[in-house]
Parts: sequence; C-alpha cells; structure tokens
Amino acid sequence: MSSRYEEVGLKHDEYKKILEFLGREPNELELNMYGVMWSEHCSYKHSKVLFKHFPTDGKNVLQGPGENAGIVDIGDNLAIAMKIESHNHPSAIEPYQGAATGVGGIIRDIFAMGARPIALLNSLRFGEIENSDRVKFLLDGVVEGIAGYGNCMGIPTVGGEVYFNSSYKGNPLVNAMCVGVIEHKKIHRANASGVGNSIMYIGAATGRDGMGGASFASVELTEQSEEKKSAVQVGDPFMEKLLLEACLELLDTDCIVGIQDLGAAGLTSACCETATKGEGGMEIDVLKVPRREENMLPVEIMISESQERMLLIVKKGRENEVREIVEKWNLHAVTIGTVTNNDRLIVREGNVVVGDMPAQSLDSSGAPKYYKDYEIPKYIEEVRKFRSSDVNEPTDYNETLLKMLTAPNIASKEWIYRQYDHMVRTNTVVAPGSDAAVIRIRGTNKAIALTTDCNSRFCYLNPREGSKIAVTEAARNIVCSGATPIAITDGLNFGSPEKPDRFWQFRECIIGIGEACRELDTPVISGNVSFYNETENSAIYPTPIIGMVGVLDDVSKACTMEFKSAGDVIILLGKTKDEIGGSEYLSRIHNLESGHVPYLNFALEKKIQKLILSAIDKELLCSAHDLSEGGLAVALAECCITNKLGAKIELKTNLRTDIELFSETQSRFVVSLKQKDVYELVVKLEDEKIPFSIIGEVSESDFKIDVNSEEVVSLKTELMAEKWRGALKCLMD
Amino acid sequence: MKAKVYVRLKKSIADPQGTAIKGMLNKIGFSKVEDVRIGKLIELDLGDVAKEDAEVQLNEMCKKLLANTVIEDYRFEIEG
Amino acid sequence: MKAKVYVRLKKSIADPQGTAIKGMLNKIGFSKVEDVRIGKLIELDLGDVAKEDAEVQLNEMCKKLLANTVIEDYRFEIEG
Amino acid sequence: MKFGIIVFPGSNCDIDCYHALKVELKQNVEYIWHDTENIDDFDCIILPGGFSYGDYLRCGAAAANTRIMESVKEHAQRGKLVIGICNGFQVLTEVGLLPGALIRNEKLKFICDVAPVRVENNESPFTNQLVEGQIINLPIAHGEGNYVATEETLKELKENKQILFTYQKNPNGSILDIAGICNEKRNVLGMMPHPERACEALLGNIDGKAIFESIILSLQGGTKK
Ligand SMILES: Nc1ncnc2c1ncn2[C@@H]1O[C@H](COP(=O)(O)OP(=O)(O)O)[C@@H](O)[C@H]1O
Ligand SMILES: [Mg+2]
Repeated sequence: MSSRYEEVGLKHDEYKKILEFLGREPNELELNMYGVMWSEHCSYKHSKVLFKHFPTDGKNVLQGPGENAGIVDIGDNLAIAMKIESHNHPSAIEPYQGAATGVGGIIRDIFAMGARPIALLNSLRFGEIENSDRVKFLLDGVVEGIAGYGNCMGIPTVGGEVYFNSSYKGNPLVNAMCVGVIEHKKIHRANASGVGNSIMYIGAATGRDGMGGASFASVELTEQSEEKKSAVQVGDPFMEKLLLEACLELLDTDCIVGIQDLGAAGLTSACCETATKGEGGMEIDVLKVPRREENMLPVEIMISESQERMLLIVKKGRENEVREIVEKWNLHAVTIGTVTNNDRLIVREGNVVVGDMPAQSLDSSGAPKYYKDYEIPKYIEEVRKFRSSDVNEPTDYNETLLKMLTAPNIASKEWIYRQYDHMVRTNTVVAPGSDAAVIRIRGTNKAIALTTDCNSRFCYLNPREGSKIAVTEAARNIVCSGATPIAITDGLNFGSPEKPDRFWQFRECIIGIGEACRELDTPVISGNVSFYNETENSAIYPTPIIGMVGVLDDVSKACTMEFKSAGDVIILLGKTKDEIGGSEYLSRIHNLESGHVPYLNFALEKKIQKLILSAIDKELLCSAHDLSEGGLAVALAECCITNKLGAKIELKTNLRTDIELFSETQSRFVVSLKQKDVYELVVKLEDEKIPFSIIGEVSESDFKIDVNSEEVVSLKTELMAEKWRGALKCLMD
Repeated sequence: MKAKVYVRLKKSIADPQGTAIKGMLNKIGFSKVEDVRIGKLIELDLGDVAKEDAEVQLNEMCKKLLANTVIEDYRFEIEG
Repeated sequence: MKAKVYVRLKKSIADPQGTAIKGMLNKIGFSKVEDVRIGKLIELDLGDVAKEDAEVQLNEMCKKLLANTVIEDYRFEIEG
Repeated sequence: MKFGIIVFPGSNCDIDCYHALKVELKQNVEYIWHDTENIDDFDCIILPGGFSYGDYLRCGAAAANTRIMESVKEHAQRGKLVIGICNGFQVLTEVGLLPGALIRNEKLKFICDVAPVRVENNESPFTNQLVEGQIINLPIAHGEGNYVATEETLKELKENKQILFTYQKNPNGSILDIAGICNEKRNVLGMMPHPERACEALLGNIDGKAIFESIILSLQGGTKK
C-alpha cells in the first residue's frame, strides 16, 4: 500500500518538508493542496533551475516570465501578450475536449493580463499517420476541438504546425498559443493586495471534473490513464466568451486590484499565487464557492480544475459595481473571501477552519527544487555515425520530389486550417499557408507576424543545435513576412526529468534556446514545461516549441512566400552544403533518422535576415520563403503551388543531386523579384558578402530543375499541387 | 432489425449546453425548470441480423463510435 | 417532475451526420447497417409542476426552443 | 440612413460588420445590444455572424427567442431591410422570417475558405449593384450552412426568384447550391457567406462591397445600377 503522500504524488522528502512548514501533520485537504501545488506542472521543480539560461529582459519586454502571460512592447503605447500551453495528456485520452479545453485555458491566461486575445496558434505532434486509425482519430478530434473552441470564441486561429513521427505514438502533443493586444496602461497582474479587499469568483460552477489534472500532467501515461477520466472536462466556449467580455469590461474600471484565471490546481493555485504576489495572506470559504454537484468536500472544491472560472481581487466596497457589470454578461460574481496580511492561506468551510498553511510554502518559492543528474543518451553516438555516402542516390527525381511533397510532414495542412476560422475579426492579412501569419493591429499602421516552429528530429539528434535551429527557423518565418522578431514564448515538451538521459536533452535544449534568443535578440517572455511525455519507457523526441512574434511597421509591405508572376527572377540566398543528416529526405526516402544536424552560423544568419528585412522594406522582393524540411526542391515547389505558376531552375553544384535538392542547410531563403530590381539586390548581397545564386525564373506552369545542365525534374505545377494538397486530405477523408 | 441508442453525458461531467438551455428556458417563461441535460438519440437500421447478434454489435458500435465512453454513458433498445 | 424530450429530423430531411456515421460503421466492420439517423435526447427536470401543466409546457418549450418544427419532429415522455 | 448591428452574447462578426460599414463604406452605423426594444431609428438591421448563445442545441435557436427578434420581425413587416449573415441567416430561419433551415455541413466539418458565389438575381435591395450570372468570391466560415427546405418551399423560392446567391462549388451540401435567399417581399436577406469580410483591399478581397453598396443605393431610393 502506498503512503498518504504518495497518493497525492509526493515523495518522502517532500512530505518531510511539509511537516516542517506546518509544524504538524497536514490534514487531507492540506496534503492534497501541497500535492497539486508541488506537482511538476505547477511548481516547475525540475526545470526552474535551468531557466537562468534564458534571456528574459530587453528593451521591449514589459512583463517577462512569471505572470499569466508575457508582454512585449510594439510601440504606439500598445503591447502584445502571449503564451503557449500544453494539453498533451488530456488530449491523448479525449482528443476533442482535451484540445478544446487547452485552447480555453490559454485564452484565459491572456485576458487575465487585461489583453484582448486576437490570435490563436497550435503546435501538434502525432505518431505516424499512414496506416494508423488511432492517429487519424486523434488528429481529427484535436483539430475539431481546437476549431470548436476558437471559432466559437471568435478568435482567429491563424497558424501552427503539425508533425508526425513514431516517437509520439503513445503520447501526442497538443500545444496551444494565444496572442493578445493591450494598451500599456491597462496591464493587470495576478496580485491580491490591500488588506480587506474581496476575493470574488466568476464563471462556471465548480464540479468534480478535472480533479488533479495538474498531477495527471506530471506522470507518465499508462494503461491506467484511461481511468483518470475525471481529468477530462467539457469545454464551454460560450461561457468563456462571456467571461472574456465581462473581465475586459471590469478591467476598464478601477475596481479590480488583481485577476487570475483558475487553471491547473484550480482555486488552490489561484489563491496562493495571488496571495503571495500581494499582501501575503488570504482567507476563503469553500461554502461560498458556486458548486455544480452536491456534497462536495472542501478538498474537491479546492483542487477541482473545472473550466471557465476566474478569480478577481476587488477593492473593498466596490463589489456591487463588479456584480452589475458581470450580470450584464449573464454571469454571477460571488465574494468567497478576503485579503489578509498574515501570510497564511486559510480555508474555511463556513465557520470551521479546514486548512491553514503559510501561503508561500505552497507556491514555487516553497516547493522543492531539483537539479537532476544528466548524462548523454546512448543513441547519440550511434546516430552520429551516419555519412551521406551511406545512402544511394535516387534514380527518378520526379518521383522522389512527388514523394517528398506527399510526406505528411510536408504536405499542405489545409485540411487542418480550413476547419479554423482564420479570418474572423477581419485583421488577418496573411492567412495560414505562408511562412508566418500576419495580423493587422487596428488603429495603427502596424501588424504583427506569428509563427510556431520546432524540428524535433534535429532536437533528438542534437538537442542543443536543434533547439537553436528551432528559434532561428521561427525567426526566418517571421522575417520572410517582413516583420522584425521581438520575443518568443516556449512550449517545452520532454520525457521524464527524473531520467538522466531525458534531463540531458532538456538541459541542452534550454541552453540552446537561451543562446539563440540572445543572438537574435528575442527574449523569452513566457512559456510552459510539460514533462513525463512518455509511455512504456520510450520518450517523445525532445520538442521545444518556439512561438515567436514579430512587428511590421507598415502592414502594406507584408510579404508572402508564393511566386507572384511569370518572368520574375528567382534568387537563392545562402549556399547549400552536404547536410542531409536528420533531414525529411533521409526519413521519407531512406527511412533513416540519423546524422549530424546542419551547422548554424549565427553571424551569417543575422546578416541574411537583416538583408531580407531591408529588401522587403524597400519593396524589392515579390516573395520570400525560408528553406526548411525538404530543402531547396520542396521550397521551390511550395513557392509555385499557391498561384499555380512554374519555375525554370538551373543549378550548378559539386554536390550529389539528391543532396543539392534536399539538403537542409541552414540560413537559406528563396526570393523572387522583378528583373529591374535584381541589380540593386545583388549589389547589396555582394556588399554584405552574403553567398547567393541566381537560380532561374518564374514561368507559367511547368516546374523544371536542371542540375549542371542536365534536366532532373520536370513536372506540371498542377500535378504537384494536386498531390501536395491532397495528401493529408486523402488520409483523413 | 431496428434499434435506438441513447447516449448521455455522465452525471459527473459538466453539460454546458444543457446549462445554457436551462438558462434560456428559465428566461423565456419556464422559470421552474431546474435542470436540462442534452444527449443523443441514434436510430439505426441494423439490416438483417439476429437479435443476439444485434446486441453484441450494438455494444461494440457504441464503444467504438457512437458513444465517447470517456465522458458518456449509453444504453439501447432493440425493436421488434 | 422529470421529462424526456426526443427530437428527430423529419424523414424528408437528409441527415448528414447520420449518413456519415452509417458510412463509418460500415467501414469499421458493421457492414449490414442500413440506416442511421441522429436525433437529440433532452432530459429535463421541470421542478414542481402538475402533470397536465407539464404537458402543456413541454409542448410549448419544444415549439419555441427545443425543436425546429420546420425540419424536426418531437415527442416527449413525462416520468412518474 | 442608419445601419444597426444586433449584438447577441456570442456574436463575433458584429465588429467586422461595423468596420466594413463605418470605415470602408463610410456609413452611419451603430451596435444594438440584444435587450434593446426600440429599433425604429434604423433603416437596415444586420444580424451578424458568430455563435449567438454558443449556438448550443441548434444554431440561432436561442437568439430567435429573444425580445429583440420581435422588434426585428415588426421592422421587417414594415418593409424595412434586414440582413442576416451566417449565424444571422440561421436566426432568420429560426424565427421564420425566411423559409427552410440550416443543418450540419454534409462532411460535418467546419469550413473556412473563400467560395466563388454566383449572383442568381439582381432584383433586390441587396443585389442591385451586381449583374446576374456574375461570380464573386466571398469568404465562408461555418459548420452548419447546409440549407434544407421542403419541395414546396424550394418551388416557391425558384418561382419567386428568391434565391439570390448560389455556390459555384457546393462546399456544404446545401440544396440547389443555395448560398443566400430573400423573403417573398424581398426585404429580408439571409446568406451564409460573409460580405463584410471582403470589403478591404488590404485583406485581398473587396467583392463583398457591392452587396452593401446595393443596400445603400436602395435606401437612397435607387433600384438599379
Ligand atoms: N496545426 C496547424 N494549425 C494551423 N495552421 C497550421 C497548422 N499546421 C500548419 N499550419 C500552417 O500551414 C503552413 C505551413 O506550415 P509549416 O510547413 O509548418 O511551415 P514552416 O515550415 O514555414 O514553418 C503555415 O502557414 C502554418 O501556419
Ligand atoms: Mg517557413
């Protein structure tokens, strides 16, 4: 039989620490509250020590990590709030509701800062989709859940990414990102200050659903997980829409001192976080909390993770004003407690005190912190033995290219984003389908660009370099739209931190992200850690998802990736090298996931990005697209497909043809421009000593690539488009 | 052989739809309504199968597709 | 007083959901299934009302909100 | 001349309609909160897209039972203009201002896309600036845009030329490819596509403008281009 503390997910030493804090044995309620607060999901006990590697401030950062969301300045007295959050385990069990409530949760984080949510993105990972009904079921449910929630809220879902890889077979990833806009002076924080101020509760009634969700996210998925059904909840986007409008209206008054959403660990977390950031103490009465079910125990009320609820810290005497506004939105606000200054979190059931703990001891300042041992995983040495000469060159490049274009990781994701209302609110200037989404900021001339990126195969082969590449690729996507990258949020999805090889991956990734963010001047302003993404001893690939935002001062200059007209000149920026290690080509065509990841040279990268930005600003470019999965050949095909144009490409190279076409060498872009502008661009490139080659021109409808004067690819764009567009759709319909 | 399957959210699971409809009913004049829960009614024509088989099949269909047993309960009636 | 309301699409109206589910059922091994139609099961707690009133009220609720009589039929059962 | 946009809890495209009319078409336009009773001031009422009351149970069903819809019915009876877009179309069929109903898309998925739409008839206050047979590209974004009606209703719709818009490539299974219809008196329009999303060059499409321009012209007393 397991001991009391093990049942709530705590270790012996942790229990001893609780005894010290309390000077006595905790009762059932208290023990459970420590259990959820000290779970990995809430306390970050295995990750916090490493966050020092992240740059978290900079001239534009108004709020770094530590609040519900990070905030970064975009000028004109406006700022962007953003955050990413995982909902992996709930989505594995109930894909629709798991994903839907994940979206609901991240939206609350944004409006809890006082920001109006303006865009959603999502980053998804599943096992191999071909021949897997399970994966199809999960993808179908997850996408529908995201759509169901976001569409109903009227917040456009404008981008994201999805990859399929067998490492996610038992443990899919569902990360949702939300972005909001806010005026500087309206920024709100989660703090309960002012002794005697009221703690008010609004939103859905509390039920037994979602009990212990935070702990559930902090263990590996097992066969028994199916029984953790109480962790599954049904989302109510309509309620959330009312909450959103009510909260934003409330925050326009001066009644509100602090605001906090009820997310993981429910009331417990909301109370102690606001208390410790404010006056220090709080007293609440569970009998005042609106409940959906009868005979709920105090512990159930305190740790329930029912959705669509918010906590407000309201100035004493202003409760009625709050009630009035809230009722206008068909909601009710009830006072459930008051702010105190005795540093204690006191839970009452009517007149009886049922829990009494030092507030600080519950939150991350009191929670244990670990710095685990790490060691290089054994596979690393093995995978690095790969050399390009180990694989044979394909004989038919038409066939090879088509096979690449129909790879689920490369094929069009239209089947997914067609289900998301990406246009609502009429601010979406660049919709899903290009590199980054571009959203106009009303009332200004500005726009923001948004993307999420992570090539987790690279992170598996080399976590440090792979995560640098993830940040840099995000920046490339932003830059291709004409925007300057300004900040990131990160969704760190890993296996168990208690296993040294997984912890090594985690540590390497953090260091890599930190380095890249310093190089590219994109501080980390918020993020989320999801550990224990493993089943039966096999962990997912390390997956540090990077959500990035950039600013474009003149929205009319937004650039997209597709070629615009026949006759335009195509230039490749950067130089292709023999770097097929970890490439999609190697995986798709040769069924290998090994090799060295491509080398990333920040000095060159920064030069090229800067040049592209200035070229877009001067309106020299007709299109810009970064090279990622599938390399040059796939990038060129993608540029042709949208406007059904062709290209006539002539490459000169010393490399083997497959390497030339599919290598994933970093810091490369394909741009197209009018003949008359070529000279100006070329002069700039030469001045900056940026390697480039003029590789061909846009044509009407045929896609042709010659390598060293020999034709290797000759396809109709229409055929490529059909295959590329149809691949995922075919699998799903 | 025809059958009716009734699918309902489990008691412990919140039913936002039902709650919203209850609110609406209260507002449009049915103030006494205390609770509403929304479920599904699925009518099937199973084709030419024996009654015993029908039962086995229905259970399987419900588990596999018709009900989401993580959050829903089901029951069915076979007709004739 | 509790009641159950059953709402179904009229026979003459195509049921895309039912058709899709039939297709899926056929695909996953229930090849004999000939027809599927999806309706709603609405369970209500009417509070403290007399049976006759309940009937009148339910009819009204259905017409006003619970069913769209242009495309749906309804019927109800009052319990107890 | 004044446009009024009704805001239900859960309306999402109210703001989009407002911007299209105010900024792009320079019209006098106001929001109308759903518990307002008197809407006499307005010449054209817009029921915007979104998910009124969450669209729980049935799209538009809850909104149809609000007090303001009584006023909208009176407004329509007096021959004034009403336009329901997407969710607004669903509300209009639920209250009976338009015949038929909208059910789940044939493939059951929500669809967000741009659809080529054919103008079937331009003798209405909503289409007088368009040409019959003209194809315009309009954004669509709905999960339940599959129009259904009885044979009898369809016959009437055809005879009275009430079908104003049809899809070129039917996205949702809608009968007769119907994308938008008006009532017999031709002063109430319901359509699934979103003209308000196609009024601004920056967003890449201004095909929706002609519908609002038609309304403006007819409110000014004009009939044809
Ligand atoms: N899950 C998703 N949700 C929304 N949009 C998506 C999703 N997956 C991919 N997309 C969109 O599809 C396009 C292509 O994605 P991707 O191949 O990941 O681009 P890139 O390689 O430039 O990062 C992008 O516009 C992206 O936003
Ligand atoms: Mg890209």
